[in-house]
Amino acid sequence: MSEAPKPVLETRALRKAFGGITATDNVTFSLPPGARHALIGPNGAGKTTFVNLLSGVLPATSGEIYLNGVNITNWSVRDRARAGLARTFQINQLYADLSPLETILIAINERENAATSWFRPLGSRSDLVDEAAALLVRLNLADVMQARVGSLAYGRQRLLEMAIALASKPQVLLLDEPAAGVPEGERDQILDVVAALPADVSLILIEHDMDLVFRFAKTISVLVNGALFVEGTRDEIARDPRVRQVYLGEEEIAHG
Amino acid sequence: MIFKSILAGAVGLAAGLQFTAPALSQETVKVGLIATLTGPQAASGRQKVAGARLYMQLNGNMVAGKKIELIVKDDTGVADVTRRHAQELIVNDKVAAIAGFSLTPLALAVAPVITQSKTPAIIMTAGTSVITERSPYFVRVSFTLPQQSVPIAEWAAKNGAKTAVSLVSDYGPGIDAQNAFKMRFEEQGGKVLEQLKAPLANPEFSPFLQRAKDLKPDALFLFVPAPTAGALMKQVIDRGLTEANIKVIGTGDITDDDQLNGIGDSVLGLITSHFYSAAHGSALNQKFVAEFKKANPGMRPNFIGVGGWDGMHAFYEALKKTSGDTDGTKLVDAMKGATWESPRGMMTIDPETRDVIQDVYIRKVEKKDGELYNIEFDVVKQVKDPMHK
Amino acid sequence: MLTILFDGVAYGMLLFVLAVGLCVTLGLMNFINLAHGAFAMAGGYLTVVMMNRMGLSFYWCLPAAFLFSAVLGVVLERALYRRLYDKTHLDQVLFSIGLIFMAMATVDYAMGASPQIVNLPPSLNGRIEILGANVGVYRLFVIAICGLLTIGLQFVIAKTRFGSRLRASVDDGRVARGLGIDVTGIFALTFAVGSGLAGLGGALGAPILSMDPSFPLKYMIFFLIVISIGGTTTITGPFFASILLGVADVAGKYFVPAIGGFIIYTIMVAVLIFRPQGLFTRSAKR
Amino acid sequence: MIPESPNKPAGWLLGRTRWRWYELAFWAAAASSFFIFPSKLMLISEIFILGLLAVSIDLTLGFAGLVTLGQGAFFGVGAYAAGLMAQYGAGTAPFADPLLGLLVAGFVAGALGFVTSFLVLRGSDLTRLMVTLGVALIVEEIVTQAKDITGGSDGLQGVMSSPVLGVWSFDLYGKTAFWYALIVTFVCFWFCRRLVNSSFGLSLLAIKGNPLRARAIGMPVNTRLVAIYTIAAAISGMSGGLLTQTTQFASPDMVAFHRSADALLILVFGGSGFLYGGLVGAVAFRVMQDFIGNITPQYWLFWVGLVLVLLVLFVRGGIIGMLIALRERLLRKGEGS
Repeated sequence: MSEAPKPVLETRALRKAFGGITATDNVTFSLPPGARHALIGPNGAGKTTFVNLLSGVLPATSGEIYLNGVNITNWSVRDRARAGLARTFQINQLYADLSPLETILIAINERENAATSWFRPLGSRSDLVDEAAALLVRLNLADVMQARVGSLAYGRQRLLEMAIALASKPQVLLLDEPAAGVPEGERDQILDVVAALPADVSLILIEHDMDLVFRFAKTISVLVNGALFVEGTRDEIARDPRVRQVYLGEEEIAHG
Repeated sequence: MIFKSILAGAVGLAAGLQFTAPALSQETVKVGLIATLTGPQAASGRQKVAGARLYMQLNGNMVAGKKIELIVKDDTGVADVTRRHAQELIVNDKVAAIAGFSLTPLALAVAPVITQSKTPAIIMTAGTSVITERSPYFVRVSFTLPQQSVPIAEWAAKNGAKTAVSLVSDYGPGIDAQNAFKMRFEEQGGKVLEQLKAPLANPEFSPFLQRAKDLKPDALFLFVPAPTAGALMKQVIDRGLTEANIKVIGTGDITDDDQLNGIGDSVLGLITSHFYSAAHGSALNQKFVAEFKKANPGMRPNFIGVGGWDGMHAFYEALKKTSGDTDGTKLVDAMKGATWESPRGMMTIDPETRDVIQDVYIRKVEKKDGELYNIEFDVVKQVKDPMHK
Repeated sequence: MLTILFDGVAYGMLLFVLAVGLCVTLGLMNFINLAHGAFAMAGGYLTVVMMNRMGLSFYWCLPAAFLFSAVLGVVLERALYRRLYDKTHLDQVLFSIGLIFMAMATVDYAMGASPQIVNLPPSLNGRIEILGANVGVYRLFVIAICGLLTIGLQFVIAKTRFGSRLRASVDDGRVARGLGIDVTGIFALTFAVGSGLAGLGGALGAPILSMDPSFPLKYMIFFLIVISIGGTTTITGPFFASILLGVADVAGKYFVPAIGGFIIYTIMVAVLIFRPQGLFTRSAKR
Repeated sequence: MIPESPNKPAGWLLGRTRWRWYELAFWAAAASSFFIFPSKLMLISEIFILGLLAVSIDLTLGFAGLVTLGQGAFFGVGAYAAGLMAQYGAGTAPFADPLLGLLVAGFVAGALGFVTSFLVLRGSDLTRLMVTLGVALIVEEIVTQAKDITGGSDGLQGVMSSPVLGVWSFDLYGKTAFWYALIVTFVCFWFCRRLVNSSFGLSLLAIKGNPLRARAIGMPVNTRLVAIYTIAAAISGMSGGLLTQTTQFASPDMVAFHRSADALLILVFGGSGFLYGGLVGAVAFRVMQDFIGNITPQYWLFWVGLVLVLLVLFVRGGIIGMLIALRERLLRKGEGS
């Protein structure tokens, strides 16, 4: 995949150390436009740290990050988000006291620079509200649009978490374990949403759930101990004996 | 739900108001006493209320056929509360006069109200000269700082002090005292080396005292509001200023009668000038002190207590003179020029300035009957405030 | 000059004893107890009562003040404070302001609003010459007591088993719990000792500072400054912060009396701007 | 509160910002207190002013989640700004105009708020509390020290504003003061209400709820906080200006710690995050003060302290929170039966 022209997102020798522990170790990685890429690895492999580095939640110790060829290593979370890099969180970061509609509006308002409007009441820009509502309909959240987020079932909160990221119309979307903790019955909804994401959005999926990974990803990277262990297409990774050993094997044991 | 809260609020407001709702009676003349009963100045408020109540207790509450009613309000030492109480007392309770005011800013805050409503305001404590100039309805029965400071400046100069340093609390009365002291001391040929000002809410005087000590003056002049005086005097002693041959003098505020015993024997011999001492020898004062102690166990009357007493006296006499007419202007006119014997000695309300003219005593702290007292040994008769033109 | 330095150190030491309990408990439970000054006031007023009403010696008052405030502290901690550990900082602030108000009114009711003055035994009065500086005996006594306490505290924290558990708990309460350390128990004990120290500080300060009901509010600001400059992870931080504050306050008022009152606040805000985690935290954290 | 047709989400959102009958009733009650309690006009004006100060704190605390212990600094700066305008402009018509004075008070306080807002962006709740407190203390020191301008500890005396709009002069009974304070408070409140009901207000809630998420959405969190802190400071300054103009003086205790503390208590008492909490709290607080103060003027602090302690221990969301909880319980009971 390194031969793909003009990657949207790129890292060069990215490193993050917490005291003596290296959580991300010299990761050089690139993501082509429209990618469906999965990042897998055993527990503690540094997947979430990597996402936090990409999204700017954590500052890198060394190395660089490029978005569309622009060095964004020292950009704030906010600037990266505005440049088209959106993410979801492994643990829901939602507003329990607001409704899904308002939650989505917050994101749309930011995107459209409508959030500084302080005089007109919320809802007076019906185009934005309609867009928010449409997005919620698309994600099967229409019926709870006006409910309290805190009262939603967990699976639906995960959907909302994704909806927020989508509302900013990102170029690159980092999905941090979208299905984590979702009960079996609600899982399909999430998979459907992931599968139906617009083709021009480049995706990085971090996931434990191998069903989801293999159903959705075209390319896969395996992180072990913070370093890039192996990269390849879905089939290559599935066949790779080393991966089976360090990762899938462990999974089987865990599942077995 | 907000409606409910409004209802609750309105009901509550009504409930709260019942307590202060005006109960008008033609036979009653009301006097509003605004004192500071909570906060750091609370001690002064209690003296004042005790003095005023004692006067009413001993002199009855009927004057010129009217029943006098005293309404006490706590202003917590905050000026806008003082002003609101004054306004409410005048507008709602229809008081004939207001009285009290423990600090200068509190008195100044009511100036526009009393001028507008033509209500006499009797100052029982606050001591900045300028107050009585701010409204023609202010009458003062307490004292002014210059009035107290000038005699001690003279006394110090006469008794061999060539140089002096002054240390005061940094607010109106303190600055007044400091300037009056400097003026008179330098008129008498002395030199004030430095005028130090400590913040009003200041617990630590030691750096200021150390500076005063290092300047090696012959005398150190002190003024702080009464409740702070105890702490200051402790530190003066502790700093060894007397051993360094610096004569510590001040206005009577620093040897406040109420606190003197608490400060302890180390202040023995300290010389101050003031208009009132609980040890004043007159028969009236002995009766006043005895009754005051009886009515308020654990308290000894001080100059604030006597201010409360005289404030009521001024009002009683004025009401007698007007034969019960409570018109504010008439009352103030009746007070102008009034002369009477107070526990402090003879006093007069200056008809021009409405400020107090009284004897100022030079006193020394001595032990009498196991208690500390300011014993008067010299007097300057009938001192006018030197700052009024 | 030396006298000023000396006075500043004495004042700072006193502040340290008054505030150290607050610093440690704040670091330990992340609980803002603005009412800490009320414990100091309790100790101060106990001294007043014991000396002026019962005629007992000042030396007896010091341990009594410590015990009294410590017991008061532990009772309040068990009864009230522990309910607030999981509440927001704002709740804690409001709660402790409420306690301050109650303490102020109670003392006012019981003891009157006038400042209470304590007279020292003759052995502590007067002044002596040390190293060319003319110093008050009582201030020397304050420095000696506070110095001993500081060394004692440092020893307990650095060398004893309790100390190491305390340090672990302050460092990371969750991990400490995980290691089986009884953080709650440690906290109760620390709270008691901290309150007791405040009481002792109140007793020591009574002859200098004079006690009145507004004491907890008047000194709250000083405590906050000590914390914000000294940090809450060690006791050396608050110690140096207190000394700095005492010396800066005294020297400032001595040399530039006109603006003396500003200095400490300015230091506090400057420190919070440039070192929001406190001036001495990093150096103290090794 | 009544959900409208769910397929019209914009209408639903708009509907929630509409004035409710109980809001109108609240303001009608406020206005009618003029006739119900004609003897308490000054006290009621003071309640409006205090309430407005508490509302301004609600903007930062209740909506943006910034704790502050130093709003008194802005209140006091506004008070002095208005006072100085009136005092130095006395006689020269435009400067002593109360409305101009109020605008200047708001502007000056807002400017101070803007400058100091950068201090509260960093750090934890604890450092914020201390920085805001520190700023207030410094302002208080400056006010006491700058005697030539502020009158020092004695304050500014005899601040006489011109008649409002050249027509209504401030009278002894406080009638003009009442209407003036009520109308200014209402206008400021209306402004705040629009503010919190706008997209901007929603973004503040997003920051309060979860700053990390807000940043990840692409929100300039710090800019928003600076903006709201500045606006709140300006409104505090206007409430301070109101107090100076209606009481005709300014004194250092308008900057003092107890102002900030009182205002914060009032807000928490009333319930923060509802905008009405500050106003309801101010009413309740003053009524309580009056009530207890009449029974025991010396020791009312004790009862205030006790109420605070109980409030923190047992009640969430202050008076308004309590009423909402009560309403929900009643509704649930209604459904159950």
